[in-house]
Amino acid sequence: MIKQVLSLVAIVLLAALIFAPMLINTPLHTSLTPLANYYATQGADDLGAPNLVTAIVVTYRGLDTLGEVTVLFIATAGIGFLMGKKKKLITPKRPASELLQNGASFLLPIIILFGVYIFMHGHLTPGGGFQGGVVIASGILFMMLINQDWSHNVFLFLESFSGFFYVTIGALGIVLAGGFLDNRILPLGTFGTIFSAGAIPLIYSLIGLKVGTELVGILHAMRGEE
Amino acid sequence: MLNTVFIIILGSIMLVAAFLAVYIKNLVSSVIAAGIISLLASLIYLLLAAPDVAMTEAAIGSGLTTVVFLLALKNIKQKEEDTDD
Amino acid sequence: MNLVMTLGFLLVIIGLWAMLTQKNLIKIIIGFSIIDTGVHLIIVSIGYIKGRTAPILDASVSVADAANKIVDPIPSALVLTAIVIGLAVTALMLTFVIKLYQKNKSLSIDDYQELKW
Amino acid sequence: MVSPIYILILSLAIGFLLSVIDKTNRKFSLTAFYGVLTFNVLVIADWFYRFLFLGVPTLTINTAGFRAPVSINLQLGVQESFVLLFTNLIGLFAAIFLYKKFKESNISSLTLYLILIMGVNGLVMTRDLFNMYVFLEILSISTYSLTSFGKTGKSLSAGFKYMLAGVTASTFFLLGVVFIYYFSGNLNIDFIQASQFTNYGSIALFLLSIAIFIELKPFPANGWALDVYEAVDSGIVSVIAVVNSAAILFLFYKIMPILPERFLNVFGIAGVITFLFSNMLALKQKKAKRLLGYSSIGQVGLLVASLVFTANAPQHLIYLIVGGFFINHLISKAGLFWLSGIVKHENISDWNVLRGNRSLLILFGIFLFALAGIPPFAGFWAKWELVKLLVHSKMLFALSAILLGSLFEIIFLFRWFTLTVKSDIAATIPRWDASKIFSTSFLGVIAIFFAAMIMKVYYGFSLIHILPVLAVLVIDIIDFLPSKVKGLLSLLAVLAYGYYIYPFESNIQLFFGIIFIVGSAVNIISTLNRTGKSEGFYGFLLMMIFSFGNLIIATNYLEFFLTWEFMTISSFLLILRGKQAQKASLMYMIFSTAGAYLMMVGFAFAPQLMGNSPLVISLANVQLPLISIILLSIGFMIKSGSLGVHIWLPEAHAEAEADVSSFISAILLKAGVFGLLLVGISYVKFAPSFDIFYWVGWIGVLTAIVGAFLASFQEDAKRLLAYSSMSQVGYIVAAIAMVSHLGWVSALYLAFNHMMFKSALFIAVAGIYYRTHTRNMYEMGGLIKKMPLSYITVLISIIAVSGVPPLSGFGAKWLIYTAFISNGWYLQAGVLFFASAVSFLYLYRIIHSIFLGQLKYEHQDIKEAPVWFIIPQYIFLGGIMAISAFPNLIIKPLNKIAMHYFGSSIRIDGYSIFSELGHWDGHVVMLVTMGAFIVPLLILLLLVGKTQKVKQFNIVYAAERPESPQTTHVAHNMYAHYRKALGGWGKPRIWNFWHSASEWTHSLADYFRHIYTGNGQTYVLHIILYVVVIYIVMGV
Repeated sequence: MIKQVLSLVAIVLLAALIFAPMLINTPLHTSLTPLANYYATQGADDLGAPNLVTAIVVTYRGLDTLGEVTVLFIATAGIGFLMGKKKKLITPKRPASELLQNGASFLLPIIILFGVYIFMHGHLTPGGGFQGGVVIASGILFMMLINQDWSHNVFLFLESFSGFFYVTIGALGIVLAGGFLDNRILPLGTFGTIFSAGAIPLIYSLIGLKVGTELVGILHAMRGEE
Repeated sequence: MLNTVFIIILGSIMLVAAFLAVYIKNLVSSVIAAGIISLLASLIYLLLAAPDVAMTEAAIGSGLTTVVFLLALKNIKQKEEDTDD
Repeated sequence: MNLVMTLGFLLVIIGLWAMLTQKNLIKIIIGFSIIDTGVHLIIVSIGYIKGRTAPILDASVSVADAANKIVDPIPSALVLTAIVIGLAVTALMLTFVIKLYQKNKSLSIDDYQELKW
Repeated sequence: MVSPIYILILSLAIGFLLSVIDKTNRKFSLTAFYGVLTFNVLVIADWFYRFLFLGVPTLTINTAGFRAPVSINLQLGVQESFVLLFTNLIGLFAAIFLYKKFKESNISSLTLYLILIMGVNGLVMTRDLFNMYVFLEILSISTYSLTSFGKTGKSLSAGFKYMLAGVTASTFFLLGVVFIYYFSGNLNIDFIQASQFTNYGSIALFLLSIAIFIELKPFPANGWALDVYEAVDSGIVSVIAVVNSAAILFLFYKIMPILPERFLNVFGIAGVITFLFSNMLALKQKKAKRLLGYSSIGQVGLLVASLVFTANAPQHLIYLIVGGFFINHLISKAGLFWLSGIVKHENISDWNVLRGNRSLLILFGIFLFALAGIPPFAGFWAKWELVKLLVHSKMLFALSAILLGSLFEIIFLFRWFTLTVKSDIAATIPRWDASKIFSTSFLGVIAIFFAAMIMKVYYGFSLIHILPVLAVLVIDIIDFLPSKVKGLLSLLAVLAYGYYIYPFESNIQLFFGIIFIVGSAVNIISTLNRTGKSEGFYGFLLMMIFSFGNLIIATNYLEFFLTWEFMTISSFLLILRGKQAQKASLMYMIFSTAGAYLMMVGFAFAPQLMGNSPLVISLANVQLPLISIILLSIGFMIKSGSLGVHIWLPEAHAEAEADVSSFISAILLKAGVFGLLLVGISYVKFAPSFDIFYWVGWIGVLTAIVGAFLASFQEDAKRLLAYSSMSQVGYIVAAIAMVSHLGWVSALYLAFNHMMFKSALFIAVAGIYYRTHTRNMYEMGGLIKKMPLSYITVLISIIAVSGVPPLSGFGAKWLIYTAFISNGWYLQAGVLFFASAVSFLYLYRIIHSIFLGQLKYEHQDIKEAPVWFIIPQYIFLGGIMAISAFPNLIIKPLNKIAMHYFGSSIRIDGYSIFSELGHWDGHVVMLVTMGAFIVPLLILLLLVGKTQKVKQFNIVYAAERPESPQTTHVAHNMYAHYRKALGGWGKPRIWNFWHSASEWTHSLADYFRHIYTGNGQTYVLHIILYVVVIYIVMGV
């Protein structure tokens, strides 16, 4: 009981003393900050990507994104580490219906294609590596639900190598362009077309692949023993 | 103006969902309620002209997170059954 | 007054309340995920500028007048990262709960006080 | 010259591939893993070298081909490379420590570990706030996952609590970052620093900084961290406590420039509070790893505080203080955690298994002493400079809290140490693991390397100041030799050392040189009786003796204090060698440390010394402020066992080994006297308006009388002599406090006299103990026939003590009464006179109970003490006789010494000494008294016939035996009636006082630590409340 009261006191104080003044004193901005203004005016010239969020995520703040992919990666590793070795999967008592199985094998390529589309167009339209990766992961999840198990090793290799190439392409930026994760190792191309914006589509695809396989890894590990 | 109305409506639903998520006894319902908060949040992101965030929140925040929760619950349920046996 | 930010802070408070008062480990994690959603709302609201469009340069937004037409892309970029990290943390916490449950068959946080003082 | 960005690139590339590599062979993945960790160290070491020695400017690495703030940039300068060098190095060695586990465990553990170290590198180098958040998450998530390395239920729940606290802090961090972006339009700290914040922007800064601060585990919002420290595998926990903490601390350092000053001050105070309370709470802790956890948290608090407090200090001081504490914490904490992984016992009392392995025991000592801030390790210098800095910036509250916290630290660390060294081995010895021992030893070497670097490079100490430590090292190398050889070598070394320092600049140095060096040299002879190897004995003995000598040649406060600490630690280790000395040595260490801290503050308040002459000379021209005089006097009086702070003295004297007690009593106590005299030297010219020495004089007088009374009630011969020393030194203190010519002559005379007769007495008792194996006097008796040589020593010595003519003590007493009376201290003189009378009681007792009366049955076949004990006794006896018969030998030089400060008040004419109150001619007194003695003795011998012998317990009881036969011995509880007469005054009030102070502190600690309920939710609540409280205190 005393804990409840203290919790209430703590939260009320936190809200009243810290959150409330912040809320009151941060009206909406009416113009871009100088930094955002730079991205808005120079971003297209610099990187050739119409989607500025993508430009920031993949290149300007590419180190963040690499870090974020790493976070997901170590979360996957950590979950795998915690859950420990899997016991042999027992064949399900009740196999999924034939209709569902067939439907799934029909749908899966479409889902994956859709995912690839999202991350390939990340520099042009909303969405990109993360979103596409999730779409792919959900496709695989679908397969898992109907107990059609894939060899996990495939994902493991995909995950490892997409990550490895991501870093390698980033390092190429140091050698061929201005710095780590610079997308201008490839020509910027025609603004607004799919093969433009230098290495952004390539990097975002690798990110998508990496995120997707990592998410599969998480789901796979958390499913635990059957 | 329309935005404001939308946000107020969505926000109210989200707050209700949040209370439900905290106080519903059934864990699965609670997880679903939390997922609804995220889903509605992604709508708000659309209104705030952040489609990238909206897609991500919908896919990861509401979609995958909910799945992960449900997987965990399933895992725990299974253990419960194992011990019952 | 910023409506979305208010909503975000309210969600943070509700989530925090859940984290502090709910005994069930899963509920505590749900509390965290509500906080997370709230924080994301706050971040996006910081980048919003009234009446502007998404930071994507296309037919309607030319490079020349982008600075006056788009919202701040930086918070959006940050939130993308934050959302993924949030998922990673949530999944890891849930894994801890699964393992804890395997060992002790309890979901109550009060049953995990063997280390103290 | 490899760009440090490749650390991140290579770690990630290999990290991503590791699970694939592992599919082929674990050997490959292990090679890649250790290869990357080594690569990190080499790259950073290369850069560190460039920055430090080649003056290469700070390196900025822009990512994505754009400059900050458009893109994220990394920075590597001398500070970053310093922190990274250590974190990577400890990371590598922790990995080596964990080699066996890594070999067998899931490949994910290698990946997680590699990425963790990568996260540390990124966190330290990045200049972008949000990027810091990302790296912080990388660091945290890999750490959370690794907490389950041991896979025990405990580590799981600890890991979960860790996560709860971690995500709470991250939330605040993230909020802080985005609001800082809102207010400044920037995420790069270099640009944020330039932009102006409105008042509300400071809330954003608050959120950011408090999040980092919570990650640094401030008291009391740190329960989660303690659980992690306790439950997680020792290899991993060393990384959490050391590597992670260092990175987050550096994060705090990075954001310091953007924080308002009032924030920093509050954080500084919060750091001090954390240090104080963590160390206090650790007092009640019995589990080794949790104890180390408390200590880690405290150290990090101290680091935060010193970062804040040194913000405006000169650069070299920041490096010395913060860098010193930093290195010290890293090395000693990692080392101790690794030892805990080697020992594998939870309870600190089971750590005595270390005694099965000498090198591990030495490592344990190194880490523990380093942590405790014992010289020569880095923490000592940092503490010394920090104290000076705090005194100069008048932060006395923080200073007292830090010193009190350090004292608590000393208590629990040394309790642990003494328990390990002394308690009986009960636990089994675990099997040692080579990779673990390799890593741990490496750290020990690093600790010593840094100690040497600081001493040589930073302070430029010459060899002579380091000699005490070198002695330990050298003797350690030749420790396989038999003890007699080492003893002779030591004797030669002491003589050579004495010869080396001999040309003194002043006579007073010569005088103390004789007491310290010649006295020690003679005392060493008694140690030649040792058989076997006496491992570790001579090293510390030499260390102590060299320290004595270095005290008198010290030319500045630091040299003096350093030497003082060497003396303390070496004497502590010598006392600890006694069989039952665990409690005694601990008490000695605690009191000595408290005294040392007071001295340290006293020196910090003292004005800078000019010139390069020894303290005894230069202090004469320095006006010490009153606070310095008070603190220094208390510090020195603790060492000399003055009343109120004397309780360590009897224990230490009694429990030390027989041949060590004489050193402690006869020589060590004189170090306190020497120190007090140093204060007195300044006092002569610059007596403060408040005459503090008047009260010091009273303390001396009271010490003399109380010591005498306490001595009379002892059953234990060594304890009796100990209290006698206390009483005698009381006289000396009182005499010094007079600050007059005659006072000082008598003080020095007494000091010299006491050195000789107390050495002789302790060595005599040592010889007796060697034969009888008991120190209880009622178990002896009649030894005069068996040990006549020892008897003569004791007889002559006690005559010398008592001040009965004809021996030297009489001269001393005569001088001191003369001094008191001419100084107008009549009442004090009266009390002292009474004390002299009381001292007869114990002196009579010692000769009567041991040598006279009936010989015990079990002592029928006893022999005289070994020759090694007899030789030094008779050298001292010779000295006593010489200065008794020819007092001028000593009075004249002493007169000259004192004249240097005062001008003379006595006249020496032939063998007579004239004062305004009369004169004394030791020569004549000697002749007359000898005659008066010898004549009755001859008569006695002629007249006395055969006496009848009766067996001691030949008493008939009414069919029953007394329950404890010793009560029938006349010497048992001899002065019970006096004790009764004293009434309430006979109770051990002072002992009770200290005892209850200790009890009270411990129960307070016990009370406070109950806030750590073990409930993860409560810990989160603590964090939220802490945030609110700090917010209110800061007045954001």
